[in-house]
Amino acid sequence: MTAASLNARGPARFDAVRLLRMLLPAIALSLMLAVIFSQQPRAMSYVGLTLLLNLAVPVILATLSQLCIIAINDLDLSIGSFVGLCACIAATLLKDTPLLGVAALVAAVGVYGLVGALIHWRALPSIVVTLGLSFIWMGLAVLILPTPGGRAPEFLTTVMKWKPAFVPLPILYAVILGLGMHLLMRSSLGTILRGAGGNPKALANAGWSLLRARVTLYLMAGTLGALSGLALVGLTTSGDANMALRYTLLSIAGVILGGGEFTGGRVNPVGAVLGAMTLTLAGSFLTFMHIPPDWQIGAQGAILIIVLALRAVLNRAEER
Amino acid sequence: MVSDETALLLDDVRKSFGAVRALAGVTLRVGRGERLGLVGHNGAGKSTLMHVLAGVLKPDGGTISADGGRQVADYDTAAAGRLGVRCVFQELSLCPNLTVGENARVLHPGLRGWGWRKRAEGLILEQLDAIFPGHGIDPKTIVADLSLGRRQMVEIARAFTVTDTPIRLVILDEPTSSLDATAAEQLLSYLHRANLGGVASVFISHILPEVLSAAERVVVMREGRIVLDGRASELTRRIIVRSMGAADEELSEAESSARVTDTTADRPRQVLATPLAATGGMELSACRGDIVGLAGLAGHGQSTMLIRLFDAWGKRDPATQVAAPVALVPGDRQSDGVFPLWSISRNISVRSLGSLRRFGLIDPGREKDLAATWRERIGIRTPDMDNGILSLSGGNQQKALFARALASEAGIILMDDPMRGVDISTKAEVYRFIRAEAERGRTFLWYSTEMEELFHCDRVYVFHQGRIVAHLHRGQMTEAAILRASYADASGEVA
Amino acid sequence: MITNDLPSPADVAPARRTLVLPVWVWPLLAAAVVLAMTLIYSGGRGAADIMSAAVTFSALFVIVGLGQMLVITSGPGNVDLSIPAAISLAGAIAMKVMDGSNGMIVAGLAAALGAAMALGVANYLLIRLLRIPPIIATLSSALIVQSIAIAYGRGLKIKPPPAFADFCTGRTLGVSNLALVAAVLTAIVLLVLARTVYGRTLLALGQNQRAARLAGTPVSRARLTTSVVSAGFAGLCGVLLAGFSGGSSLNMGEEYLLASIAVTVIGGTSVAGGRAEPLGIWGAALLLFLIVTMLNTFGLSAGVRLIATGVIIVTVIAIGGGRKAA
Amino acid sequence: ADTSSKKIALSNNYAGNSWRQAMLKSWGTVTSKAVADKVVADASAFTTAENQATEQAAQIQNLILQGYDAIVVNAASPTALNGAVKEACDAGVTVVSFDGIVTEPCAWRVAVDFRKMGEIQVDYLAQRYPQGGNLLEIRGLAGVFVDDEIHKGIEDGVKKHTNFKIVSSVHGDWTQEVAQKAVAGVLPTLPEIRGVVTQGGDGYGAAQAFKGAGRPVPTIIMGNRQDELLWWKEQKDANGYETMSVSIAPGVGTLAFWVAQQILDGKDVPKDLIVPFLSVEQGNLEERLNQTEKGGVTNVEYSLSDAQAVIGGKK
Ligand SMILES: Nc1ncnc2c1ncn2[C@@H]1O[C@H](COP(=O)(O)OP(=O)(O)OP(=O)(O)O)[C@@H](O)[C@H]1O
Ligand SMILES: Nc1ncnc2c1ncn2[C@@H]1O[C@H](COP(=O)(O)OP(=O)(O)OP(=O)(O)O)[C@@H](O)[C@H]1O
Ligand SMILES: [Mg+2]
Ligand SMILES: [Mg+2]
Repeated sequence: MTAASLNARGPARFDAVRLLRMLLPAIALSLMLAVIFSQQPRAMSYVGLTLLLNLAVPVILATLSQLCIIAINDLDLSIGSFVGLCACIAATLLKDTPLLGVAALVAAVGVYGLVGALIHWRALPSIVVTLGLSFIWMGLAVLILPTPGGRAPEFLTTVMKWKPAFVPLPILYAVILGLGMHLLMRSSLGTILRGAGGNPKALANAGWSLLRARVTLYLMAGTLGALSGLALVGLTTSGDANMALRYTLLSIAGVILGGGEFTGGRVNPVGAVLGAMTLTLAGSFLTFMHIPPDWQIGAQGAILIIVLALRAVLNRAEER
Repeated sequence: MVSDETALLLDDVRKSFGAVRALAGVTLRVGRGERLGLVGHNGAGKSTLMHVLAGVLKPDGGTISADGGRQVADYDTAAAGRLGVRCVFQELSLCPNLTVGENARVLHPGLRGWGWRKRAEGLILEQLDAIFPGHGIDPKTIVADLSLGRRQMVEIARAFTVTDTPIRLVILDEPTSSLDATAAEQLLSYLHRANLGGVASVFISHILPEVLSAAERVVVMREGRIVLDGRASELTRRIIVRSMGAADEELSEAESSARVTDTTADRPRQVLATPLAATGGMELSACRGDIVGLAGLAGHGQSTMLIRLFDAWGKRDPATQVAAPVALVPGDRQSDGVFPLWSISRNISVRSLGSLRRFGLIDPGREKDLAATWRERIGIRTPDMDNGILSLSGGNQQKALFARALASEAGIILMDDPMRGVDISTKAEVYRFIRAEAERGRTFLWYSTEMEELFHCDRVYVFHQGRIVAHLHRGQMTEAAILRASYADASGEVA
Repeated sequence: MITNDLPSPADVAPARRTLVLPVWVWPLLAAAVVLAMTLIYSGGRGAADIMSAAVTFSALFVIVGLGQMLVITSGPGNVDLSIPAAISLAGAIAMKVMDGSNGMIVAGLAAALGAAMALGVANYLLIRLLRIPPIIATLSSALIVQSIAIAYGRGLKIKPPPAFADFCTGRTLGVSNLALVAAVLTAIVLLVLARTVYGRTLLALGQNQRAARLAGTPVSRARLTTSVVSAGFAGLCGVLLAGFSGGSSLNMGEEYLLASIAVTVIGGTSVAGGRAEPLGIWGAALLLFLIVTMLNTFGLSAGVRLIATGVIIVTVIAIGGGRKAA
Repeated sequence: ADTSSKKIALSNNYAGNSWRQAMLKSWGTVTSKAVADKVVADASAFTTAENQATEQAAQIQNLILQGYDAIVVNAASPTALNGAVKEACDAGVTVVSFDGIVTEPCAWRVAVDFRKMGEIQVDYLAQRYPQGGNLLEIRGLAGVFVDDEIHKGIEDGVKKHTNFKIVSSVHGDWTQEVAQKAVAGVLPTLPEIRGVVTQGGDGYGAAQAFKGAGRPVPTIIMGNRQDELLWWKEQKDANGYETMSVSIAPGVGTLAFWVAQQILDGKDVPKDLIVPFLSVEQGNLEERLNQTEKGGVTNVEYSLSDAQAVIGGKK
């Protein structure tokens, strides 16, 4: 049959392009590391890799949080200030009155779930709701911690400063998070959640509740966001309301870079982890490249454009 | 193997979408292990009936009962699932971002815990092997990567997978539309075997020989009602087509209203589309004043052809030559036509904005006049053209879309099954209108799924699987000829 | 067809007689409420002065908001995050080219607007050619423009030419000139939306891009125009702001990033696209200014102020945005 | 010890205002001369793309890897960089913070007494107006350390001089346009204002707001910008307007550079150094104004001997 033979050839070509696209973050990451290592050989060590990458851990968590939201075709513009709020809670309440701190974190995550429900019930545009929400998180953070300070609870610093044998800590965490999220998204529950983004109608036809799927994903996002705040405080040892505003953009870019798409439930946790690490490293990369101070800011924009444009080119190749 | 036991009983089920009555009181019994065939024209209500049966749609009236008359209250997807009713929907309902195995999981809440993936993949693979031996599908593939035909196989196989609840009834809504002949054959023979195991099936298809061989009993639907119900062995293709087609007297009326002269030769050519390299088939051409019908079953490339022509205006494309401005009358109002936030008048003027300008600005006076003129000419029933477009009934919305295209300067009007939801008297008005406009030199390309509409055309091209397989002139245009060409199947029966 | 599809009486029922207030009235009403609360607290002092300050400062938000509104109207997911960069760059270019001399005002204005509109074209190309999602495309281009602004202006605050400064801070018939400029622009945008091919195309495009294409409207051209106009309005705001506040500074655009989106959406423009409310922007800009004034008057802390802002945005959306689903 | 082979880096979190631009410029002038004179081998400046502690922490960690011997930091947050700073110290890198200082004990601090900066504004007003009066306070960016410190200083001052009262306090986000807008908004509801206390840089905007509202311009404490000083000068010439200006010289970065160089040189330098803030009085206004670049900020660049004096004075 001609149709069958056509099909047989089709997927093979698609796979090559798809593989390239999937590997794009890994390739970008290795390229940057290669340049950094050639500029500064001593970065190629246990300590070097730890220093280069440990601030990627909270970014990875924030990116995975964003991934949960994007999986159901929404967008979260509040994750940055939410991470900041959780960091402030950790550096104050959690340190001084652990019970109250835990309660506050749980409540914050709960609000995320409620927002998911609100968005579903009223069919609201998630972008604007989370934009408003970002002001609220920010305000709460400033109320809790009017001026930077507080102290990270000991256990958080221990967790983030731990020096495991052989594998640098950030790489260990990246692997754990990437694999963990990958397995979760591949689990029987994760399959349903991704399906809700892929074809909501089919899922509803099969008798699943879309409301529950959305709320679950928002709760997962909130939990990961809170973890990101805790990790951040563990690294910086103290809190600051303005600390993580940039994570909003970073997390979106990380998911997209990692092979995710804004619609269709297409997300790739491992890719997102690599994407988050690539973006964190992009800043460092520029420090190593000795770009003139005036252009250091612009170069970040240029890197974003180049990587995303490359992805678009590969996407288009795949469409053909 | 028809048993007297009832698997499911629909009693006087009614369903309307706004002004469209999709089901006008249908009573249907499916026996345990029975193979039922369901046929009818596009829009006859087959899918709607099956949606009700699958619990996806709540009927406006009527009851559903199972197991010897026990009525099921609150019949929904969950209830259907508990009863063991499965459905292969007409529009694919797999999640394209999931793998084949994962899609099986979506159907089975019980598939979880350790090793669920292996079980799900085993389950679907087993069914695929049982129904389509030699299918060559890896259950780890992502569905989006599969060809349409293979996706269809997966969806069919998925409907037959069993975990906890035994299957009572499987609904197959045009399952063979994207299967090749071999796979279709395999499916039919599997249905025979399944029904021996006590599973009932409802098989919907436009390919009549298929239905006749697949089903023990055939039900024909027309305009939301069952018009024929009989044993397959006692029915012929001719009887079925007759019962679902337009009545003979309507046909003759249409024919008499049509122009008899056919002077294509001396008029300038407006449209020429040669087949694209991959597809083959005949070329399509139309001259000034032509009304050319595009026939064939739904989704066989007619709309794609219209879009191709639409995009070609003003571009140099040797395969698709268009000599005059084009305007399109979409049939799918919701997704292709109506601007829901706008008034009727704005919805009409949007195609003619350029000519409504005075000193560079759209002149509200002229816009009002335009709207008033067309309200008059095409008879849009509204107290005020400044009312929102959604305040109109479906048929009148469609008239507004006609007005949009006809009011423009376009010399070629493309019509993409434009009569959906339009009532019979309006249709008559519009037919007359199209005829008059054609006489004034406009060219119409008219895709229609309704047989009687095609008889208002001068010529008809019949589409099958993206290609033009027949070109029928007025003299050759009979319902039988068109149907034969549309149903051209693997046997290579081409007019 | 056997089914009778004649329109039922309900379908052709006359327009509802109940009085429906235009969407843009609501933010204005909310602004009035906030003003009233401020005045109650201050014992009625300074009503006229607050209003006059509010109108002057809102004008700048209106100008930027009009551009953002056009972008948002072009459909879901469209938003311009490069507005702050355009403001800073245009302000810097204008002040440097004018260099305090009255004779160079026109040249400075032209250079600044030209640069901003070039940014608009660049954004369009990033989004359409490279298919980068608008959010990320405009943010990336903003980073690059920020670098350009730094390298170009060095953060020096050059004074505007006296005539230009006088114009920006001055009043005509008791109304500030900035407000008059914004009012004229609002009128033009209203006219363009209602009575030009571009305006109609934009509104159609926002409601249903596919239908707009099939209705034969020039979709791509409208997208390009929108991108350029948004950047151009931001540039104009930058120049006026520099003239108003005695020179440009690198960070003067920062507050317009979220504010431009907020005034547009609170003003009633639909995030789903296709519905623009230029007049609503006035109400929303006044509302935001008066909220700050109210909270400052009440002496509330920054945290509470942020929370109030967030709650207002979520409330307005939850009430107004869900209408379509209902 | 010889520092000619040593490398010093500037880690900067923000470049988006005139103060930071002046700081970077001073750094460039002073350090390029130092490199040319072979005092140090390298003195590059690095600015993060976003004004974010997380980015700056990553930047500091990279600078450690690049083998800088000392890192001079203007920090995005006094505390959020502590983790990275500690890593630097552990790696044997000297960290000197200035302006935006860090609280990590292993680092040096070239600090301005922001609290004092707030307090002396009220002191000055109290000396001008013994009868007291109403004050309007213009604050900076919420949640940032400097803003809180200066605010506390002003509160201290008001506690000391009880006949002064802060009738309103607005956030100007250290952006003149925002400050002007906020002041213009509250002004109509306020009683007569005797003085405006600021955090530097918002004086001109406040004056514009008063002028716009048609109210008499009170005594506005000025900051460091040329336009503020120029406006003051014009008012002084026209009607004898009197006020003062307090600010930090952006050149304080160069002082921090020399401090770092001295530490690398093996000098014994105390961890906390205080630099005087820059104040302009009625008397030296013209002189200061002449030294200030048009559109820039008043500045002082420091030399090695200045640094030695500051270090010595502390011992
Ligand atoms: N969701 C809906 N909203 C409005 N009208 C609908 C909807 N679904 C179906 N209809 C209308 O109901 C009628 C019956 O549609 P149905 O899909 O049942 O036809 P069908 O017999 O399955 O046709 P086909 O052979 O084309 O699949 C049609 O006129 C159709 O336009
Ligand atoms: N946006 C900001 N983020 C962090 N620190 C800032 C910011 N703006 C100002 N600062 C800090 O405030 C102090 C002095 O700022 P000041 O307000 O005097 O600057 P300026 O000269 O007024 O600059 P501009 O008017 O351009 O904002 C310095 O410590 C500076 O680092
Ligand atoms: Mg159907
Ligand atoms: Mg300032």
